[in-house]
Amino acid sequence: MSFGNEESFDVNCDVFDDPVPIEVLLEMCRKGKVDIRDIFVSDITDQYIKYVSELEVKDYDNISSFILLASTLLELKSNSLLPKPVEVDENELSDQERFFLKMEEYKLYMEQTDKLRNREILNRFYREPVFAEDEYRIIIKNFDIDKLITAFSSLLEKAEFEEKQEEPKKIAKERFTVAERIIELIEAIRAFKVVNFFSLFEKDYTKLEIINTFLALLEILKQQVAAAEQNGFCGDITIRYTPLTDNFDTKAEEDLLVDANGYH
Amino acid sequence: MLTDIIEALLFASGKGMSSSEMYEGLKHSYTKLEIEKAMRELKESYSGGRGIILIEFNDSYQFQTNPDYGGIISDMLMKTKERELSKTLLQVLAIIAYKSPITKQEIEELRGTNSDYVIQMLLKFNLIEAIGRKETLGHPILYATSEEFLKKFGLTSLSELPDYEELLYKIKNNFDKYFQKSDELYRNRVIDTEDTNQDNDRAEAAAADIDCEETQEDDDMPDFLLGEDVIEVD
Amino acid sequence: MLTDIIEALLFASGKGMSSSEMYEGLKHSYTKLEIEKAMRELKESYSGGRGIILIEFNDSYQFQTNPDYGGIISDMLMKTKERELSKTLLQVLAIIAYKSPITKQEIEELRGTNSDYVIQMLLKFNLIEAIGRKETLGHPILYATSEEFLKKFGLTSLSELPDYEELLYKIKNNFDKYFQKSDELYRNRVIDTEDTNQDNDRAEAAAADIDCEETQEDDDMPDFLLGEDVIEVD
Repeated sequence: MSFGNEESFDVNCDVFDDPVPIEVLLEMCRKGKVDIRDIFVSDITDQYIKYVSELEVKDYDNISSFILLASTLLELKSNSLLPKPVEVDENELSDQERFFLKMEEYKLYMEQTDKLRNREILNRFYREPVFAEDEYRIIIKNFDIDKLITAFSSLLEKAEFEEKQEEPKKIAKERFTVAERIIELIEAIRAFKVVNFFSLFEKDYTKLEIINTFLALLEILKQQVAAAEQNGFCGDITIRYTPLTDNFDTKAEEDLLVDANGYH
Repeated sequence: MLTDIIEALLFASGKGMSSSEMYEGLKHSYTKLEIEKAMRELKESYSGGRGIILIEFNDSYQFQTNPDYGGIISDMLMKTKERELSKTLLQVLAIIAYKSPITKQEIEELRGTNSDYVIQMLLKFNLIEAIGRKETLGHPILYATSEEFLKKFGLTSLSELPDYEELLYKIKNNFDKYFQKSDELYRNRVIDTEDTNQDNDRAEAAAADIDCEETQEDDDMPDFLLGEDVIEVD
Repeated sequence: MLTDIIEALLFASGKGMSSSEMYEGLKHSYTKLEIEKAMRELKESYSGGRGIILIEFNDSYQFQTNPDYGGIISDMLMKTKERELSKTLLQVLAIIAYKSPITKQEIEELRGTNSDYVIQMLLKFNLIEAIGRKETLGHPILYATSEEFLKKFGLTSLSELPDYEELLYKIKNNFDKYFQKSDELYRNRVIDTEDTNQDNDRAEAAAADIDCEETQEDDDMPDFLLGEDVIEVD
């Protein structure tokens, strides 16, 4: 199930839910039935200054915004009492006009807020998408016949080389990487359902192979493809397939395809 | 049947699916007209008092539980019920909805107070998103409401907002005048979407950007807001 | 309506919900009988060819997409990643292209390593297919490249593969010596196509067969990792 939001709204937002200065001022106008444009011929400025002076100082930043508005109010009011300057640029709004416009605009948004509140839908539920974000299909592109031939030739050469070797030599190189081992192990576990750790080695095993196999086993356990239990101290480890949690496919595909990087 | 296929698709998708996405995937077998007809039929049948309803927003469709049963569902399936948005969040959301695209600084100028916290909360709730940067000094981030916003308020598009046309007219013809710095009207703004990473989690990217932006803007800010840190959300 | 409430609950729940859970949550308003009746009605209406179906298992109910539309759904909704064929896949593909029809065991002997996964991948990508069974002990599946392979590599037939004759000559001379166990030349093989199910999805059939085959071969193999010790191709 998914909530309407990834984040539920059950967060304490009220901490910062105190009204901002302009809201306090608009509320005073509403209560006093004073039109915004009549604000300076009313006692709203005095009311507001009284309000600010009695504010409990919780938060200096907040207080300073109240004080800023108070000083703006005082300045505009004192200007409005003075005779108006004769010359005002046609295109320039007066500070007072600018203030009124802003108040009127904010008032409008406050009204819309109430209308939005009526439309707010709580407790919507959606379904999780069937495909998770990390699931994907692999599309093979860039089919190149030359690469196919090169890959094949390298195999041929290797085979010819093998042919020339009179006696098979012991190959010191590790016979499989951890990544290959993971894929082999998964195949084995899927096929046999239960596999014993000791049975994963042939007679001529090397230390490195045990390490690689063990690392592969750890990765498989991490991927939850299988579960493992040890039969007593130093005993064999039984690896049991856990089909319900096995989601290795896409990752393994990726691993297998990643080795394309070394090939050009 | 096409309606069955679309029903299955919308159900599996979980997210909203636009009719153009639908068309793109089905065009080999069906015409646009057929798809549109099937959508209408489906919307018709998932409506009314049913438990599952098909909602439409921004020309996208999504299945949702009927809000009428929201209470009983959260009682049975959730630990908590969803609470209403706080007044402050709703207030700023209203400003963004009607004035978008809008920068944080413009919101702050209007509100007369620092709005980092509110914007972060709205981003976190997925109700707004960063849609680009304003082509002006400092390239501040422009915010707009998201699809989640439309869904939460049951709107098919922003134009369904209460008094939308009227308000837009007023904003353009009256209120934008006091904004000396707003060189262009909001709706006609040049938005530079290039360096906003649209693929990554927008909210996070934007939230991270807020920090950078703030550092840049510090010089222009009034003293009392200088060095203001982002408020911790607990 | 009770069916609407249950519809909403099952949709929101996502997972299965048992009728007793349902009863527990709704018992203040509805009787067990009413709930069971509503469940039956709901199950009835979500059945048949619809996109969403209501399945019942272990006395639990769950909505799920109709599997009939599984293909189109994953095509449209699952993200895709583009990849080039890896060296490993290319090599095995080349072996199959030049030496087909060929069994898994022969491929493994050539490569010196278990090739189940690679073959499954090539089947999955539709680049190879099972074309029959070899008339030999255990009747192992014979693989060959598919039409898709020719199309993807831009070939009209296998004989267009570069230096085909020359490569084939080399293969005969080198590999057949190397391949002591292979009793016949590849091109002259008798193919028994009878018991390969050509109608079903070949890839899946073959993939499933791999498992069976492995189990069959198990007796002959001292260890499931047999064939591991020849050479490493890299």
